[in-house]
Formats: sequence, structure tokens, C-alpha cells
Amino acid sequence: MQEVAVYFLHGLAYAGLLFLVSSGLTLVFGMMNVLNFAHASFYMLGAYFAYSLLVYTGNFWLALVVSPMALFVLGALVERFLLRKVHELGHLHELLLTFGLAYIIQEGVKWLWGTNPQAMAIPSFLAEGVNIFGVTYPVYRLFVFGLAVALGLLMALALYTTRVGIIVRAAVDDHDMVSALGIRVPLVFMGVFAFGAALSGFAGVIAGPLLTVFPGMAHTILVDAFVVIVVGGMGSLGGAVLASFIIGELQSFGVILFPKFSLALIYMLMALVLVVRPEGLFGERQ
Amino acid sequence: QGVIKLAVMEPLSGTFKDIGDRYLEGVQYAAEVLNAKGGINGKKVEVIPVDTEVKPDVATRKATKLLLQDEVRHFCGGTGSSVGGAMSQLVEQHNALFFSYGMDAASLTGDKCSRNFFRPSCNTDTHSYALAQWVADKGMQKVICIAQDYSFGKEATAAFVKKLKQLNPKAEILGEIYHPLGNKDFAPYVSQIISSGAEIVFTPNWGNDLTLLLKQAKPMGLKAKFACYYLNDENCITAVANDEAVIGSIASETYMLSIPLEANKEFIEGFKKAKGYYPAWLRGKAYIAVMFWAEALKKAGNDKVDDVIKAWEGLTYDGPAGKWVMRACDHQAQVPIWMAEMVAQNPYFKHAFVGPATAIPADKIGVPCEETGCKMKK
Amino acid sequence: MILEVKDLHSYYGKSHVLQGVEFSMKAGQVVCLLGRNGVGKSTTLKSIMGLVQPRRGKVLFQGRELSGKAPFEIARLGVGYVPEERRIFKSLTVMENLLIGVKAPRQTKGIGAWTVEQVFDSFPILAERRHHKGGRLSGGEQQMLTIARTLMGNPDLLLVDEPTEGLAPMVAAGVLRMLATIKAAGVTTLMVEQNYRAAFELGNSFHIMSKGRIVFRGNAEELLAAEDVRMKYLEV
Amino acid sequence: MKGKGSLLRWFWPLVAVAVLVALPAILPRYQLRLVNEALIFSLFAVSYNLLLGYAGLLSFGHAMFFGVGAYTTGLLAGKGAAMPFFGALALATLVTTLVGFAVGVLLLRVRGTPFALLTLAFNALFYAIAIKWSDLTGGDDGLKLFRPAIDVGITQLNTNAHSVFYYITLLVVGVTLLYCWYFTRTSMGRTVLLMRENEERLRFVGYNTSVSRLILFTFTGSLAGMAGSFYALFFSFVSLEAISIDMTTRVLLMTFIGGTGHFLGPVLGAGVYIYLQDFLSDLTDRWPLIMGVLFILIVLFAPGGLSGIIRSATGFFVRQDNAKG
Amino acid sequence: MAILEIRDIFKDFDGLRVLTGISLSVEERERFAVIGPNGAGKTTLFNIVSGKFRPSSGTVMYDGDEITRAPMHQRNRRGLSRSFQITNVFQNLSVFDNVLAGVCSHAGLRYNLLRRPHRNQSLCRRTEEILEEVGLWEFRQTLARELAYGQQRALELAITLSTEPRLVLLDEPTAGMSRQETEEAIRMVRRVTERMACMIIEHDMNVVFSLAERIAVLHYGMILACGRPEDIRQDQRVKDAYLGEQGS
Ligand SMILES: Nc1ncnc2c1ncn2[C@@H]1O[C@H](COP(=O)(O)OP(=O)(O)OP(=O)(O)O)[C@@H](O)[C@H]1O
Ligand SMILES: Nc1ncnc2c1ncn2[C@@H]1O[C@H](COP(=O)(O)OP(=O)(O)OP(=O)(O)O)[C@@H](O)[C@H]1O
Ligand SMILES: [Mg+2]
Ligand SMILES: [Mg+2]
Repeated sequence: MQEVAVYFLHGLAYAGLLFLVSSGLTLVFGMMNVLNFAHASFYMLGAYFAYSLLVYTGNFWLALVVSPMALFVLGALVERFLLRKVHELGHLHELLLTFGLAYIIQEGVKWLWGTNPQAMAIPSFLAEGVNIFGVTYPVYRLFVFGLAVALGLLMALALYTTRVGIIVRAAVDDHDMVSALGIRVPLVFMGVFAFGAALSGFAGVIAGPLLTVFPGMAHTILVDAFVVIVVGGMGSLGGAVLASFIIGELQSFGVILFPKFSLALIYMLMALVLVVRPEGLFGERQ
Repeated sequence: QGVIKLAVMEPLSGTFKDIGDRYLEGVQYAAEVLNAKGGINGKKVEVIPVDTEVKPDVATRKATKLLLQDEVRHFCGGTGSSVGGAMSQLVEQHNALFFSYGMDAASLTGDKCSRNFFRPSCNTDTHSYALAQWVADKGMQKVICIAQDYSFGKEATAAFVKKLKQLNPKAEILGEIYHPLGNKDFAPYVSQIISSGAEIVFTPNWGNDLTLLLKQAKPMGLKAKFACYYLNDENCITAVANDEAVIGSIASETYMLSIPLEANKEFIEGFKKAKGYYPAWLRGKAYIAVMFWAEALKKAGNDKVDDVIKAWEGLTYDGPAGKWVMRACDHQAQVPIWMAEMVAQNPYFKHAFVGPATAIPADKIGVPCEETGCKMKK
Repeated sequence: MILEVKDLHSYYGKSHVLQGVEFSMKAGQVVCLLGRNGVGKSTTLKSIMGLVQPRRGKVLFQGRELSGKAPFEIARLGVGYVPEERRIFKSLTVMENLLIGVKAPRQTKGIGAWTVEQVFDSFPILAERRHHKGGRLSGGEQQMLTIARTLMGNPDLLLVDEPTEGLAPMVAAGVLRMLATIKAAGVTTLMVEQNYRAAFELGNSFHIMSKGRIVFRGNAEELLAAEDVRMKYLEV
Repeated sequence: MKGKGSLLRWFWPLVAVAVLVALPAILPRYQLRLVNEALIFSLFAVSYNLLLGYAGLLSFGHAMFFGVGAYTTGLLAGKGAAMPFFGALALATLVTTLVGFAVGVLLLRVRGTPFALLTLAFNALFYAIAIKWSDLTGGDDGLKLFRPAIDVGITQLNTNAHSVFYYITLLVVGVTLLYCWYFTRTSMGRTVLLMRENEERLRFVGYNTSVSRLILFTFTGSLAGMAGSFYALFFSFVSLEAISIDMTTRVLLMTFIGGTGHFLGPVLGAGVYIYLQDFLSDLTDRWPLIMGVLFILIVLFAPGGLSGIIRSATGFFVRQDNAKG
Repeated sequence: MAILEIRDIFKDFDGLRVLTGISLSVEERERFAVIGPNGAGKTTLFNIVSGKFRPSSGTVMYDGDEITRAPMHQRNRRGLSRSFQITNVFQNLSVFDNVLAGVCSHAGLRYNLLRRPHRNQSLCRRTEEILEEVGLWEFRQTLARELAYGQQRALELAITLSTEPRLVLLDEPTAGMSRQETEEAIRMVRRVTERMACMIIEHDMNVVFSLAERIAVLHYGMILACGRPEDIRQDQRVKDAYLGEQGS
């Protein structure tokens, strides 16, 4: 019983991380119909920015705040000067653009920061273990999960109670109409894209101390995030929550339950969902 | 008159750049040392770095260019068994020479062995045997293995388990855990290790998979120590960024800074003076291998491939890592493996690093010629 | 003149849909655009709103040039648009649909100064449904919601495209009554309506369109009198 | 009049063929090898473009077919099994055809972005299989193989000779590419275009678009498999690289840099990519970055790729098809 | 004998009931019109007959066989063809290729890997014939998207006819046409549908009354009335619900 609880906790921490990455991805997809391949690259950049900030200032909290802000700006620039340019060429081109961008960021990161995994120091109280369920459990993992929940709640609150949230959700439905109601939709798009980037960057910062900072980190989480949005339903925030949770737990319990298939587990889940409900758990049927 | 061109086939860009760079530094230093003494047989050594990107097709394409356009006959490299396989195939076709100081797959000197390929280094079998020997010597009973889920991880684990069972039939293997290559979250695996109650954890993990395993194990309260293939890596230790997580664990390698031999002390001093940093791990491995190769050239008296092959077979080289013998039957060097416990206080770095090393002699861990599966065409 | 449209030409690809539309409106008026299917009535509204960019001609709203502006800028100047396909936001509740219509504060204060309460007064059924998802409403309710949503922006000029389309006669009558209320509040309305008889009381002026041009202008009596025009352009 | 026209029409193709045939006599061996490699990747890229450019399907999984072709060849021509040259080639192509069919069936229902995502997932799955099933694939160590000699009655052709292998590649790849070009004109090829334009409408004129999608997917898969098979024979070695997402990225870059709007675009792209890689990687370790920037620039400013640029500059790549409007 | 017979069709979209128990039949070579206000479910009915949607319940019989669940392409091959309310052609292909698609399909040349339709004399001739019939012959090399709207509608019709159907469903074939164009369209439809049965949705009463032999009036997903044009024109319920005072 105590074991089960521990594995459950393990799953939660990764699920939290995954949610922070995939929620931005799914939001951007829902609104702009663009599958952003560079989304995970923003996550990686978030981690690297934070790493550099830590090297120079030594202040983790500062990095936690500044790095997502930097990514917000970067995201806004990407949307304004790249994505919007190819918008009229269609989704294929937008997708290819983000793909190329991911490729460049990947190479750029290797160039600027090298290929060695880098460690990020965290405040010492976070580095400890605490005793729960009679076992030692790392505080940092609880911290990650806590942050993810807090951010998820904040986001839901923003999306479901504020005017901006209403606009964002309306623009998912029909953005021409939103524009005709006097709302500057391009700005909203830019904002959402930038916000997604910032969120992803934030996830990168908190992932850094847990998973180290290295050039492969974008790719490893990208595939998982894709699976999350396919399973959850493309464009659905609630779907992202549920799918992140499922995948986090699946990877955790999969280690003991299906050790032979650990590699293919999430693909099998995706295949299953696609057969049973091609539009994803929370997705809308076309 | 003339030079001997030595192409170094390493990843100099991409994910494994850091590995390739360090190997290359070792080779380059060896060339400097040789050239400072007048070269080999009166010819200077010219090092040609080649970026393989760890892609066999890229490696062979570039090597072919060197073979056909630049008349390069000598190649070396240490990263990526697949590059090794492709290269050994290529040099056989063109009758050139390829030697590796790092590619571990036993098959390269086993069923895939080639007359034109030499391995002046250890392989997975000997490396695992050495760790098994150490575990057996310490009388440890409860052992668990965790490895990356691909051919290397499996081979290394299989060899370890086989040897340990031989040496200590009472030892209990509590599990063989395989996780995906490039795994993100080790927490569930660490929990599994903790609940198994193992005394020692065998792991052939490398790169981030090793870093993360060590890093995530500590705050979860794992008490057992790790017996590692690749802990002798200063970059890994800095990335773990927690000395506590590594102290007491075991590193094993053909070369480490703390080898208590006079030749090693000389080598380290010279290297530190020339480069300003220590020739830890890969640099040392590459250096020794190149020096070994140079011995073969000296013995042959020229750098013609056929002569060098003949000369290298059976040659002995007494260097910074002890006495190495190049076996003729499979071109696998018979080398001692050095073991060291990680300690906080060390003369090299501020962070924890290898303590005093002890050797497990080559004859205890070698694989007999008949068992390698090598049928070399002469 | 609150709205002046001069020699407006719009295209969809190569098809020349508006071929020189000209008319103007006084503040407080209700003008009905009539005409058969596909003559360009909706396109006229879209061209004013900036949803279709006219290639030639001018639209002046309160003396300001609209062509070339983005829809949101036009909306912020005080133009409200009710599209013909309803286009409510399906995943938002009725309340949220209304809230989104509240524009950023603009310089000229709108006439009616509509609030949510007022809207609910005028459309009691929407008040009942305020927490329902837009997509679940019936066609008539959706139509009311679309109009109400636009009113929340307090427009000086309302562009309404076939507000009674596809509505049961009773519902349609309700919508027209509501437009009368809006008119009484002083909002200028440009309305496309197929069923002109129903709009007789509401409209100050009737423009008939054919092939992208306005071919007839007149008030209700004039329209009734012009039997030939009606036969040619409107009736079966 | 007609005779003159058709003579002119055949002039450039004939010159091209003559040059290609003469190359072994002109070029140094290494340069010939590069051309050979470019030829193999041309086939791969053309097959990719049949999906991307002609059918409008963005796949991130084309390397799985390439890889399956390569591995099958590796097994057939590896130790033990000594298949004849063309036998190995044909069998590898056949195996990929079957794999293409099976994957195609599973992907029938999805299009657009989910299609792109799922092909990516399938590629990852195949990669995982190649890693795990190391008894068969050699896992990370890869597979060694030997180019089988070809029996021609009295003597044996030594396929290890550069020019011999080059001529074989030229012949087989050339004929296949010729067929691909012909394919775009056959009724099936036209169906692919129609399908991209308006799949729903196509069903209402009596086409079973599931069948046509499946045929296309299988066909492009088998072409990619053939390219993979040649790749294996060319390098005499197969590694995970052949089935990795990296390989998909490679073919995507080639195709897009060359241009998706023209049949020969991907051929141009493959050539440019191989040469740029060879040239740039000697100059700098950062060549992938340069490739990435080139790719982005093309997406942004020249969606027609290099062939599009050449076309608008010189009118050389005269529009022969209406693959792109 | 009826070529098309539909019985008790219901259709829901996520709880929204669009069709409630439609039954009707179309005779061989009959021209049958469906009219009704926007959103009454006319297009939905067409979509069910042509196979784009499955009905929630009810059956569709074609030529004596049940086809309720048959995929669209099979229905088309048996001679059931449709046009679309919103122009739905192959925008980036030439007019000729648009029609050739249907002609090939009818000739069974759909997935052939060896034969080239453009080199097939008889197919090309047949395509040109159809283009002549709808008056698009001069435009055969033009890309479909470059056609004027009315011509696109004609192309829509040409594609529909290209598979030589026995029953065609025309969804507002004259929508968006000028009066003159409409007159021509009526003549054209009359001419080309002589050999086949035809079901038309139209809002233009001119078209409906000059073409249809029988009319069904759809209102809120139900058939309000069904009969000959004269009767429909006089029907009080129809006047109230749809025609309004216009009819009188
Ligand atoms: N997005 C579009 N693309 C191409 N053509 C269009 C588009 N929208 C409308 N059209 C065409 O432009 C013409 C004018 O359309 P418009 O919608 O303005 O007509 P309308 O007078 O409002 O007719 P209705 O009574 O049917 O609403 C029609 O022929 C229509 O088919
Ligand atoms: N795919 C769909 N999903 C949900 N609702 C739909 C769908 N298609 C149609 N509807 C709804 O079904 C109703 C009937 O639509 P339909 O298109 O059949 O009307 P129609 O009679 O053809 O009208 P029109 O004359 O305007 O073409 C409408 O309220 C429409 O919103
Ligand atoms: Mg309209
Ligand atoms: Mg309709």
C-alpha cells in the first residue's frame, strides 16, 4: 500500500511537468490550429536561461521568474515575425516553420551551451527528502507537482473567469467573429503564443534541477507532450490535465507492471485512444 | 620525410560532442608527445579530426574521402559501436587500419572481428567481469542491475551476471532493470531498487542516464552504492552536483587519474603542463591507445598497413595504465581494469572524484580466444 | 449622415460581387437591404465591417474612412455586426458570450449604453439560459444572443444580416420587435431582410439590390406602389 | 513542327542521361560516390514528395520505410544469408511494401496534423523495435553486410567497384524515378492530386479514397524501402540511423529545400543537401545550424524551394504538372 | 418503380434534432424538388441520401436495395450523384481535369497504375462532350478557382453528371446566379436531366415551379406537404410556414 502511494507520487511529479508543457501546446493548437514543434524547444531554452542566470546570480527564485519572462518575449517575437508571415500559406507551412525553428534552437543550444548535461543548484531546503508514508521522499518533486497544480489552477481561473480568458476561448471557436466584436485578435494570438512559450519555459526551469539541463531535453518531452494532446484531445485544457495525469502514472506504474514495454507504453496508449476515440478523450468530434 | 596521417573519427558536433572532444584531446596530446621526440620512424604524426556525428553513413563517407583523396591509412575512434562496425567494414575493404580506444561492443572483436580492426582498450565483457570480480571479492551478496534497454546495456549486464554467478554462486541477483535509453524520470526505478534491499547496484549507464540515476537516487534515500562503468567522468560528477550522491560508489576503467604508476604520474604532469587541465578518463584512454599504436609502427619500422598489423599482433606496451598486450587472435588488447572508490578529497578536483585505484589483472578477466566467436581472415 | 457608402466594389477571388454599391444613412434610421439570394447583400455588410476588403470605393462612418481598417478597429469606432450564420461561440455560456461583446472603452460613448441587465430585460429567455453553453441553444435563441452580444458593445451603427432567417414565424416576429426597441433607443440599423413585408413597420427606407448594385430606393409606400420592381427583383 | 518540338523536348533529358552515364569516366572516385549517394537519396526524397507535394500529406515517419528496407537488406545480404544482389533488393522492397500497407491501414482514418503526429509516433515505435530487437538488427551496433556479386553468365560483376555500383544504382534508381514521373500521369497519380484538392468531393464521384490513400502510402513506402535497401548496400552497413527520426528530418529538409512543387525538386534537393553537407561539414561543425537556417528561409521566403526559385528566375523547371497551383 | 425511397429518417446532431421522420420516394426520371426555410434540414437530407452522414434511424432504399450504410463512393458507382450547395470543386485543377475525374471513375480507371487518362481518346472525348453540354468547353484549360461563380456552379453540375448517374441530387444549383444565368441553368438542368431522376433543393421558387414535377416542403425537419406544384402553391400550411404571402 505504501509502495503504491510512492509510485503514485512519482507519477504526479512528472505529470505536473508534462501538464505545464502540454497545456501551452494544446492552447496554441486550439486557438491558432498550429502544432508548435518548437514548443519543447522553449522548454529547453527556459531551462538554459535559468541555468545561465543561476551561474551568474546564484538565485533560483530569480531564475524562476526571469526566464519565463524572457521566453514570453521570445514567443511574442516568433509569433509576430515568423509565424504570422507564413500564416496565409496554410497550416502545413506553419508547422514546417516551427519544425525548422525547433531544429535551429536545438543546434543553437548546443553551440551556446555545449552538449554536457548541466546541473542547476536549488535552494537547499528543496534538495532534501522528507518523510511521508514512512519513506524518504524528495521535497523537490512535491514542489514541482505543487507548482504545476497551482499554475494549472491559476490558468483555469484566468481562462474561465477573466475577460481575457473568455476572449481566448471565443477565438478558439471563431476568431473572425471575435475580431468583428472589436477585439484585436492578432494581439490575442501573439499573447497566447507568448504565454504558451513562457509556460513551457517555466516548466523548463523547474525541470532543470530534476532532470538536468541538456540539449536532448526538448526532444524527450516533445514526444510525451504530443501524446498528451492527442490523447487528451487537441485543444482541450481539461484533456491535457487528464492525459498528463494518465501518462505520468502510466510511466511510473509501468516500471513495475510492464517492465518489458516501458519504451512503447505511451505509444500503445495513444494507439488505443485513437482506435476508441480518434478525437481524444476531451476532443470535439468534427 | 613525409607524415603519418591519423584520422580521428569522433562526434565533434551534436549530442556527443563532449565525448568526441575529450578523446580528440588525448589523441592530439599523444601526437604532440610523439612529434616532440621526432615522430615515429622519423615521420611526424598528423592528426586529422573528422566529425562522425555518430552516424555510420557520415563516418564512412568522410573516411572514404580520406582514403581515396588523401591517402590516409590510419584511423581511430572511440564513440559509437555502430560507427566502429561500419569503419571496420570500410577499412577491411580498402585495407587500411582502424583502432578504437572506446567502442565497447564485444562483437567488434567477436563475431564481427576484422584483420584491420584493433581494440587497444577493454570491451563490455572484460569491463563487466572486472566489476563482478570486485563485487565477489568484497563478498557482497545482494546485487541489483539497472541498465539502458539496448544492446550495450543488455550485453554488459549479461556479462556481469554470468561472471558473478561463476565467482560467487551464493550471490543473489535481485533484479535486472532495463529502462529506456535517454530516460527522463528515474524515481520509479529508484523506488524499485530501494525496495529490493540490494547492497550494491551494478550499472553500465552512461551520459545523462547515469547522471540522473545518481542524482535522483540520493534524495530518495537510497543507501546502496553503485558499481559503475562510467563514473570516472568529471562532467558526470559536476552534473550530478551532489557529492554525497557519488561518494562511496565504484568507478572502473582501463584508465583513471589515480592509477599509482610512475608512468601515469609522468603522463599526468606532462599533460597538465601542456594543456592546463587533467587528462581524466577519455583523454587518457585515447592517449594510451595512440601510444600503443605508435609502438606497433615503431616495431614495424614503417607505416604500411600490412606490416603494422603484423607488428601489433602480440605486442606488449607498458604505459600509464599498466601492461597491455595486443592479442593476435582477435586484436583485443588484454588490459587490467582499475577500480576506485569515489572520495570527497582528491588532488584533482574540488568535487568528489576517484580515490586510489587498484588493478584487477588482465588474466582474471580476459575472455579466452575460443569463446569470443572471432574467426579472423588472415 | 452617419454612414456613406460610395461606389463599393468587392470580389471573391475573380467573381465581382459588389459592382458599385452606393447609399447613405441618417442617424437613427433603419435601412433594409432587400434582394434575392446571392446578390451581394451580406457582402455589402461584410465590406463595411472590413471582413471583406473592398477593392474600390469608400465607406465613411461618421465622416471617418473605414476601408483598409481591420474589423476590430471598425468595431471600436462603434459599428456592430450581426452575421447571418449566427456564429455564437459554442463553447462559451450565454453570459460569457455577452461579456465578450463588451468592448474596450472607446472615445464616443454609445447611445443605448446597454448592460447585461438591460439585455436580459429585453430577452428574458436569455436570462433564463445564462449558464447554458451557446451551442446548445435553439436557432432562435442563438439569433437573439448574437444580436444581444453585439449590443453589449453599444454600437452607434448596427449591421444585421437576416436576423429572422430560419426562424419560426413567431420567433421571427419577436426578433423584429426587439429591433424596434433598439431603434427606439436611437441606434442606427442597416439590416438585410428577405421578408420585407415583415419589416415594413421597422424600416425607414428600403434598398433593393440586384447583381451587386442598388437598383431601387424608397420607403414602404413607394415600395408597395412599385409593383413592377417587386415582381422583378423580389417575388416569385 | 511536331518532330522539332519533341526533339527539343528530349534534348535536355538526353544530355542529362549522357552526362550521368559518362560520370565514372570523368569524376574522381570520391566525387562519384557522392553522386551515387545523391542518387539514392533522390529516390527517397521523390517518394517523400509524392506524399508531401502531391498528396499534401505531411509525414514525420518516412524513415521507418527507409529503415525497414535497409535492415531487411542487411539481413538478406549479411552473414549467413547470401542472397543475390537483386534478390535482396527486390525482397527488401517487397517487405517494405507490406509494412507500408499495414501502417497505411492503421493511418487511414487520420489526416492533417494528427496524421503528422501519428507518423511521428510510428517512426518512434519502429525505432524502438529496432533498438529492442537487437538479435535481428544488431541494435546499437548495427549490421554488417556484403554487397553480393552479380552473376552475368560467364563472369561476375564486382559490385564493390565504384563504377559498377554506380551504374547499377543509376539504372535501377533511374528507371524507378522514370516510373514515378509516369505515375504522376497515370489515373492513380491523378487521383492523388484530386484527393489532395478535395477528398470529400472525390468520394462523391465514386472514388474510394481509403483505397487510393492506401495505394499511395504503400507505393511511397516501397519506394522509400528500395532507397533504404540501396543505402544499406551502398554503405555495406545498417545502423539505427537509417530508421531514426533524424533520417526523416533529412528527407524532409531535402525535399523542402529542393521544392515540393516540381517532380525534380526533391532530386535537386537531395543533391544540394549531400553536397552542402559534404562541403559545409568540412568547414564548420555548425553545418546543421546552417541547414536549419536555410530551411527556415525557404519556408519564409521561397515556399517553392530551390526549384521554385530557379523556375521563376529562368523558366527552366517549366511547370509540367499542376502539383502546386 | 421508385428509384429512391427513404423511410422514416431521423437525424440528430449531438442532441439537436434536425430531421424527424422523413419518408418520401422519387420515381425513375422524375424531377423532385425539396424546399423549405433555412435550417429546415434539406441539405442534411441530401447528405443522408448521398452517404455523407448516417441517419440516426430510418432506411434509404436505392433501386430496390438498402443503402443506408453504404459508403458514398459505392452509392456513386451505382448511379447516385450529387452537387453541393457550397461550391465544391477541385479548385487547383483545370476544368478539364475536374470533369475527367468523374469520367475516369465511371470508366473504372480510378487507381490504375499504368494507364494515363489524358492519353485516352475516348475518355477525353467524353469529357469534352460534357463540357460542351454545360457550356464550359472554352474554359477547359482554366483552373477551377479562376472561374466566375456562375461557371463554378456549372462545373459543379458537370462533375455531378460526369459519372453518368441515374439519380442526381442538386443542392441549390442556381444559388448565386443572376436572373439570366438562372434561366439558362434551368434550361440546362432540364436538358441534362432528361435521362435521369433528379432531386433539387432550391430557394428560388421560379426554378422550383418551372422544373419540379413534384415538391416536398420541409419544415423543422418534417415534411409539411408533398405533392404537385399546383397543390403546393395553394397549400395554406406551406404558405404560412414558408412561402408567406409571396405565394398568393
Ligand atoms: N466566401 C465566398 N467565396 C466565394 N464566393 C462567395 C463567398 N461568399 C459569398 N460568395 C458569393 O458572392 C455572392 C454574393 O453573396 P452574398 O452572401 O453577399 O449574397 P446575399 O445577397 O447575402 O445572399 P443570401 O440571401 O443568400 O444571403 C454570391 O454569389 C455568393 O455565392
Ligand atoms: N454537421 C452538423 N453538426 C451540427 N449541426 C448541423 C450539422 N449540419 C447541419 N446542422 C444543423 O442542422 C440544421 C439543418 O441544416 P441543413 O443544412 O440541413 O439546412 P437546410 O435546410 O439545407 O438549410 P439552407 O436552406 O440554409 O441550406 C441546421 O440548424 C444546422 O445548424
Ligand atoms: Mg446573405
Ligand atoms: Mg442547405
